[in-house]
Amino acid sequence: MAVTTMAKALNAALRRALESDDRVLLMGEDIGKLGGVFRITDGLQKDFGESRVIDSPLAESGILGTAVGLAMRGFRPVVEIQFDGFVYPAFDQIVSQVAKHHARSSGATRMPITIRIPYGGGIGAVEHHSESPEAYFAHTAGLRVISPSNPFDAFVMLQQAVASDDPVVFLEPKRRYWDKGEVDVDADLASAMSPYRARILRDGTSATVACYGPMVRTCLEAATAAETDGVSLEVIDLRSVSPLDVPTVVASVRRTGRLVVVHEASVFLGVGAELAARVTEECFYSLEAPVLRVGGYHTPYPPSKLEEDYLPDLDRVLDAVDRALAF
Amino acid sequence: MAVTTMAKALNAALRRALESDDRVLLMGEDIGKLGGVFRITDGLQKDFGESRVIDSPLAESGILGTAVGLAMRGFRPVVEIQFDGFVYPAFDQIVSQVAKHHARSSGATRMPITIRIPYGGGIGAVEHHSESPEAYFAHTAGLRVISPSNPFDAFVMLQQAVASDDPVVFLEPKRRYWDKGEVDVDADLASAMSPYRARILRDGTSATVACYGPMVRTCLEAATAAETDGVSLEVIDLRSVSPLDVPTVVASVRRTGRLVVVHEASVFLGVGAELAARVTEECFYSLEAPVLRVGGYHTPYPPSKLEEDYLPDLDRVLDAVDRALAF
Amino acid sequence: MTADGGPELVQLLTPEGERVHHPEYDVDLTPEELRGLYRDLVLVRRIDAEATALQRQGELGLWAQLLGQEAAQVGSGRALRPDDYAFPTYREHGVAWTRGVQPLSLLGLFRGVTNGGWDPRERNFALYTIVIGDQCLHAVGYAMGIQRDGAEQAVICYFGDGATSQGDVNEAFVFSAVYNAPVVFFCQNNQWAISEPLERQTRIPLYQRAQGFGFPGIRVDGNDVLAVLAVTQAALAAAREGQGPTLIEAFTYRMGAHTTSDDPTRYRVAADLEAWKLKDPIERVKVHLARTGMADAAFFSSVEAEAEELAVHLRDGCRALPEPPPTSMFDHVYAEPHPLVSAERAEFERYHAQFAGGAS
Amino acid sequence: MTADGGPELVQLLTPEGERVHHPEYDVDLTPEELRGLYRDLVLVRRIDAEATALQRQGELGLWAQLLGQEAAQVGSGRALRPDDYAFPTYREHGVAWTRGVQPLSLLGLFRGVTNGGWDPRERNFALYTIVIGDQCLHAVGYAMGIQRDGAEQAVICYFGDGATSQGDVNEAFVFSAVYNAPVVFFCQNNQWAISEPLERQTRIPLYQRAQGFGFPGIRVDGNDVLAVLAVTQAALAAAREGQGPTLIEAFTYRMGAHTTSDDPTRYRVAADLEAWKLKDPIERVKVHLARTGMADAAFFSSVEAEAEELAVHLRDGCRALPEPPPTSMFDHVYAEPHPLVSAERAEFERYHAQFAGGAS
Ligand SMILES: Cc1ncc(C[n+]2csc(CCOP(=O)(O)OP(=O)(O)O)c2C)c(N)n1
Ligand SMILES: Cc1ncc(C[n+]2csc(CCOP(=O)(O)OP(=O)(O)O)c2C)c(N)n1
Ligand SMILES: [Mg+2]
Ligand SMILES: [Mg+2]
Repeated sequence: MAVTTMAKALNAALRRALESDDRVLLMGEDIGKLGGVFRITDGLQKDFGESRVIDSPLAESGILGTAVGLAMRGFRPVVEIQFDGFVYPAFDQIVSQVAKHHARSSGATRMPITIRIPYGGGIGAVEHHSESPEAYFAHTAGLRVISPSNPFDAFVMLQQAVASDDPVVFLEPKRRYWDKGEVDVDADLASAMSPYRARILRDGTSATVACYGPMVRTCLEAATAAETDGVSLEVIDLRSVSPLDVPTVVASVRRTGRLVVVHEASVFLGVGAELAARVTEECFYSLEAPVLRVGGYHTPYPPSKLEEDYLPDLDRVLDAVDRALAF
Repeated sequence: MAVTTMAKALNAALRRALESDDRVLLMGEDIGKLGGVFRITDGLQKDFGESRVIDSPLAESGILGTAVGLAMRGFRPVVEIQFDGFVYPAFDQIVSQVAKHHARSSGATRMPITIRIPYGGGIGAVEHHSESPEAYFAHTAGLRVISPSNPFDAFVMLQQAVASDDPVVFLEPKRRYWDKGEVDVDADLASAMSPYRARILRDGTSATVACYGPMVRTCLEAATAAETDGVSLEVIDLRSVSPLDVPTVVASVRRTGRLVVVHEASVFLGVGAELAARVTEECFYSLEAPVLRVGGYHTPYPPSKLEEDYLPDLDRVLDAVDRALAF
Repeated sequence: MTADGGPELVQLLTPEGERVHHPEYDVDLTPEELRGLYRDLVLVRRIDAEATALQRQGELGLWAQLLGQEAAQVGSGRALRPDDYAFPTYREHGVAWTRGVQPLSLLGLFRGVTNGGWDPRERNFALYTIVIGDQCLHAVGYAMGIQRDGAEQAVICYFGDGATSQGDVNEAFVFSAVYNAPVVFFCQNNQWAISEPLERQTRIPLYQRAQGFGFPGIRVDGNDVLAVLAVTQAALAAAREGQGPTLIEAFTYRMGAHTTSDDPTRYRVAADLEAWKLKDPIERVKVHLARTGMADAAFFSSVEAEAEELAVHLRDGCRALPEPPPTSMFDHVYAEPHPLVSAERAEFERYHAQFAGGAS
Repeated sequence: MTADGGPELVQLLTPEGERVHHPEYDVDLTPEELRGLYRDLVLVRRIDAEATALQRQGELGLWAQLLGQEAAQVGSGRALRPDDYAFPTYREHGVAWTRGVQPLSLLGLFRGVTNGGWDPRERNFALYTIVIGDQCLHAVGYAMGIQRDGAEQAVICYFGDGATSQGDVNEAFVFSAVYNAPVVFFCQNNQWAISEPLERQTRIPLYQRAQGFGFPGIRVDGNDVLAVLAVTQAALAAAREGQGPTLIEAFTYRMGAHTTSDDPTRYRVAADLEAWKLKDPIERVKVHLARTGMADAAFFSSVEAEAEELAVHLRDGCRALPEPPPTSMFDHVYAEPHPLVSAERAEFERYHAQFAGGAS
């Protein structure tokens, strides 16, 4: 067990993946000598060579499209998209090829591609560097979409993504890259919890708060604050947005009677909509309030001086909890 | 008033748009001499010339990207994407440019671009020709997304889309192209109903069924069938999926107590999720059953021999209604 | 642009069946090999004709005809070694034939019983790709994999004249050039992208596109099976030897409609078709074989008979193609278990169990 | 690839400040005009330096430096007529200067008070585009609009060496060639795309890309303001006259970091920078002006003084840039009323009204 940052945990996970399977390849812009703009691939090209840690031309569709071909050849490409807002040029390859190849070939062609995307806001960046595109991918059959909230999960879940025979969109909450936590770098992958299962991080009785990625810390802080007001929040880290671990949330809501879903992405057709619809269907008689959602607005991500106004924070989470309790 | 097909009504609408504003341009693949693969632009190049009805190179990003430039020059481009599954190469231009230019320029640059997309299944086509991508666009702030269900709406709403100063994704239910209906080709646009308002097509008391585009006819047929069983369905044609006319649905659900949402797109994070979440929030005490959703499965669109099993039909709508009533 | 392909066109067999020489490219085939190519061309045309007929009879929802492009496909396909890998569009029925893919399995996609139809690994022949240009990047990625495996193999990637406008195709050019990947880009310039003539995609000959990316481009008479074979063999050999990508533009003509859904009379003149009929890819081989005595009437009729047999096989086989069970749509969405798909499948089964007989 | 740009490089002023001649390109400038260019170069460099300093002081979140690319930007920007239209990336502060865009308004984006910063219509200067390559298609679309208006105007589109790999940039080449659109593609090849050297994007000189699409490409010494001016003027004139697109590759060097967030010591050697310092775009003009007597010490110090003033203006102005009210994020999402945005704005206001003082 060592205390380390999420960034370092991700680096260690990639190193382990490269070591343990020589069909694993890394590809992306600036991931070689530079180690990526966030240094997640720091040192890997030096140790594994240019043929396994590949600086690609500046073309995202090219990255994903060649990854498909590499996968057909039996490789396991792990690609880095430099920032969330730059994944869209690759959208066609992701939606029409990466996601559908396996089904199209009746299982003959696997697409064990991991698409790493630093996502979300809160780092004071310029436009296109703070987006949360998860709903686009979660709506797409054939993809899996997961996001760690802490260094330990980052370490384990990234390796699980690389080991998966399905394509996984791996969303890295960039503003949590420098958060520290305990990581057991010798952790045995085989006995690790499935990345598609949600984890209850804090038990509570007044209401359930479901979140993922960057919002987990925010929600845990909200729960701590709520406690002083005598409100007991159960906080669930969804970890996976596709598939969604609905049973874990449903079981919690059956106990608490209330659910608030929190994410940075726009509320409108965000992951919270799906969770709200499903939980309501399954907990119709246990819900004491409608599922409330806290998230981004139906606006482009604003200039960074306004991002604090845009992003859900502790107070907005508590405001929603209050509204749920007031029902 | 004349009885005509939706295809012909759309053609007439484009003709009117080209006639009434010389800044209106049409661009797309095969829209010239061929008149488009569905003949929606039939005869328009002949009458308005190659400079206003433009056969483009085979590149969707190119079509949308040049449309942005044309809009900046003061034109009103109406672009055709040949089939739903071919819009993804243009996704970056749509999401990062078309949708955001107006906000980025603080209102200086308008993007009066209409993106026509024949969408949905039911015509026995090969892969990529039967998809329902509306959720991707509806989740994207800055875009409007509408879909007519009948020739009259097609005629009016397409003109409204072209006249709008916002970018409009105009989804044409291709399997209804040959459906006939009354169209008043002299209809006055100014007095027409807003395209962003839903329309109650049939009053009912047992439950509300909300749908749009190709599913409207299916739901109307379901309502007729239900009647014989003494079930009275209120059928709402949403017409717009972004914005969603929530008030009209809420008012209806307050009367009926039940809501079933129907669309062809995958249920998971489909438009129905958003409508379910919102309606539940606003009608928490009037709902007698959770909002139920009928839609596509979380699978790629299947080969055409299976599309009848994939697509919601009258029976699946009634099954959901039954389940809602049984709650 | 030159309607006849211009002086840069590599040709080894004229439309009149005359064997000509080219300073750079040649093939040296035995009579048996030549007869084999003829047989390929005839059988491939017959597959195409039969599938077109099956569509007219309602047995297929659609068919993308290759009529006129037989030589481009057979010539390039026969240039491949078994361990090379081919990435087709939706029209490469002739290439499929040369790879040994069962003709019947090509029909599944068009009949609507599958989105695929064969196992790409069996014959190193990828599934048809419908989104224009997407497969070009897959081809380059596969070629990058070959490099990493240190294998002496090459990849061939098919696409049309229209496809050259797509960003992905040009990105494929960039990646292949930068990595010097062993890939041959084989563009069948059949002069049309549905209703759009070549001028809507380019103002110079397409083979010259390669120059802009720093690798060789060459224009070959796409109706000349020998020239296509020679040029493709050379490009594949160069790729295998580490000389990187080549773009081949096979100058040909789509003699039929874009697909059975298309009506070319709306946008092109009959005279063009007539002119191209004189350059028919099969006729010239037949004349050459006959004139040189390499084949006799018995041979030609044996090929005809074989074609007839193949047609019957397709006709019968098409109707007998098994319909997939409805639940198969849930089968391969993911390689690993997925709760949502499982739940939806269960719900699907519950729903259908209500009806007499139910769905499987 | 030739590190010095090779023999094809158009140059009119050597790094030593010597005026040389070129068979095809020339400019004939008055001393005043030459001094004007010098002034532009110095002021632009100063804007850049000041903005970099402001970033270090925490006043800007980020800055994309142009150090070393002043001549490429000033030369091409000054070639434009007021009614021509320019599409920049995020680094064209020098072009912005030549268009008359207020330098202060360039800072807003980097300070995080806006995603734009100016009204593109006022100076025919589009907003900065951050997604690599997207603006190239906008430029072509705008040029198609000029054609339809029958106007005698041209468009210039800026992008980097890295951008040439993007599908959109290549699609822009296709569209402009096919429609013969009046657009000049101006590629500043500063040798780097963040940490990736030119070799990751191409194996031949970039100006040759144009050949593959059928329009002229030319490589100019991007550190030579005169050559850039001459070459760009010619290309713009050709565009206005209906001769269609040209690709200009301005061969230059990014002397600073990619942005203030970048650390180039991780990926490039100091020696390169030293070599390029000898080719500084400003120094050669200064030497030329001094040597020919076109400018004296008083002139040079007046420009310095002006630069100093501009720096103060930027410094003060930056800190005074108004912060947008929080509700402004709802303002221009749509041009027409939108119920969801209105409801969210109302909810936002309700929420903030709870707190003392509230948000506006
Ligand atoms: C991305 C995309 N856009 C549009 C289409 C519709 N479409 C199918 S074939 C075709 C024309 C292709 O022309 P070309 O590349 O010349 O190939 P050909 O059909 O002539 O063999 C078009 C536009 C598509 N399949 N994919
Ligand atoms: C589509 C996209 N991918 C990635 C990035 C991140 N990024 C910003 S600048 C840059 C390098 C650009 O290099 P080049 O085109 O040479 O321009 P330069 O910065 O050198 O002026 C990258 C990769 C981006 N902005 N857009
Ligand atoms: Mg073609
Ligand atoms: Mg650069």
